[in-house]
Amino acid sequence: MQLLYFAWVRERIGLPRETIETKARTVAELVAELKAREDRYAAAFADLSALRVALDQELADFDAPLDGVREVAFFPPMTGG
Amino acid sequence: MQLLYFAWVRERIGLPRETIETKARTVAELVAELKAREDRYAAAFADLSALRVALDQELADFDAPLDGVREVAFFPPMTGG
Amino acid sequence: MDIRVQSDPFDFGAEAEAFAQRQGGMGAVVTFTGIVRDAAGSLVSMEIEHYPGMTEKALEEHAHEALTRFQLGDVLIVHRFGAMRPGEMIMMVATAAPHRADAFQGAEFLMDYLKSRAPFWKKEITRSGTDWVAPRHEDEDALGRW
Amino acid sequence: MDIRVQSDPFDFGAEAEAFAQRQGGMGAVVTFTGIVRDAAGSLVSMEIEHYPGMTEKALEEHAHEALTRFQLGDVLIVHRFGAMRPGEMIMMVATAAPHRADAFQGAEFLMDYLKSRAPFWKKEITRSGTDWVAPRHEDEDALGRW
Repeated sequence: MQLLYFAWVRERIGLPRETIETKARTVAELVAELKAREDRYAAAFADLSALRVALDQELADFDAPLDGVREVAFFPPMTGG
Repeated sequence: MQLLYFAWVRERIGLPRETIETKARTVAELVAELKAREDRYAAAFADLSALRVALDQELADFDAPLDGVREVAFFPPMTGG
Repeated sequence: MDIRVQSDPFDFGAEAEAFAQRQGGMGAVVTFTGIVRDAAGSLVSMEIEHYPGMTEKALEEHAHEALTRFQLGDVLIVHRFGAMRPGEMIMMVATAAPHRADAFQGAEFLMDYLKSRAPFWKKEITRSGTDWVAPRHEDEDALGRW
Repeated sequence: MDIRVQSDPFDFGAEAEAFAQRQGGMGAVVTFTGIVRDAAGSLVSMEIEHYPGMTEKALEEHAHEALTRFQLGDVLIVHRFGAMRPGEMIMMVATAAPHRADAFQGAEFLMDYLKSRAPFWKKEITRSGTDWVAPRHEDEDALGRW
């Protein structure tokens, strides 16, 4: 599974993307797995209300299932325009 | 007093402007005076709800007084933009 | 503030660009352009009559009200009169504000007033005759929201 | 429908003019332009990050929804990413419709979605440091009206 990080999520974790193997069934489980890994992940995912997630380039909720998903992106609320 | 006519009011009366002497105290009295003059005025002023009036280039009501007014314009509802 | 009433065509792109470029400190620019529309497929030309003197005055009043009401940084209005063919631009407004909500509202306010309170009258010359354009109820109703 | 995501500057005036010129049968064209604003007087530059692939997809979805919802004749979106200085144009949208209410609403709808639902992130580089721009409550609230 491909993970992508943008804006300050990318800066806190220290890389823009990585490929992982996971058995997480939902986004929330994946986040818990990542937080347990290292402090920089714990810091990036400390406040989920300040985060957004996209599954295969569509906005999703943190309780969304990961079946068949190839690309998961984490980022702060968007500020375009 | 200078009278101005625009759009179909001008076309019905058959002239764009004229100078008149009047003792009318309000727009409504002026309109009554004009309607009594000739058929083409009666036709132009037949339906006041389809008309607008400006006194010295400011929109006004038909019961507005004419004291000190130099320019009275009659026209249909505006359709700019 | 820049208000022009003219018979000549205007260069929408150049006006829009120049307006946007001169807005220091403004984050949002909105433009509106009205184009002669041949809805029935039989329009030969459109003729716009106006009330010289009052037109400029009315537009200035509306622009001033928009400036203060929506805290705009600037306003541009260009409105043509005379004969125009389908596809030609009739008029434009532009507004600038720190944030987009004010720029949008300022432009809509100006358009609503310009449609029903500035002394312009449109006449359509079609293949079957000529007719003064009737005011649309929506246009009069639109004023109610301000 | 024309959607572009690019790092290069765009020519707002030329885009606006070309967009308006190609609208047969549309009476109203609205444009919005977002400009880098130095509100505090200390901004050196702004940097916009985006999510290649998802950005284009999200903008296309929003444009399609605007087209059908407001019966627009056409939509243009140009959005830049990368570094920009104060006064530079960040993005523009343009909408065309038979009447002005739809053109205005279509442009506001696009802007509201683009602000909070398209994957762009702004970072401000000021003389005292760098900061990711926080989302404005007004922007999230604005989505409520659609």
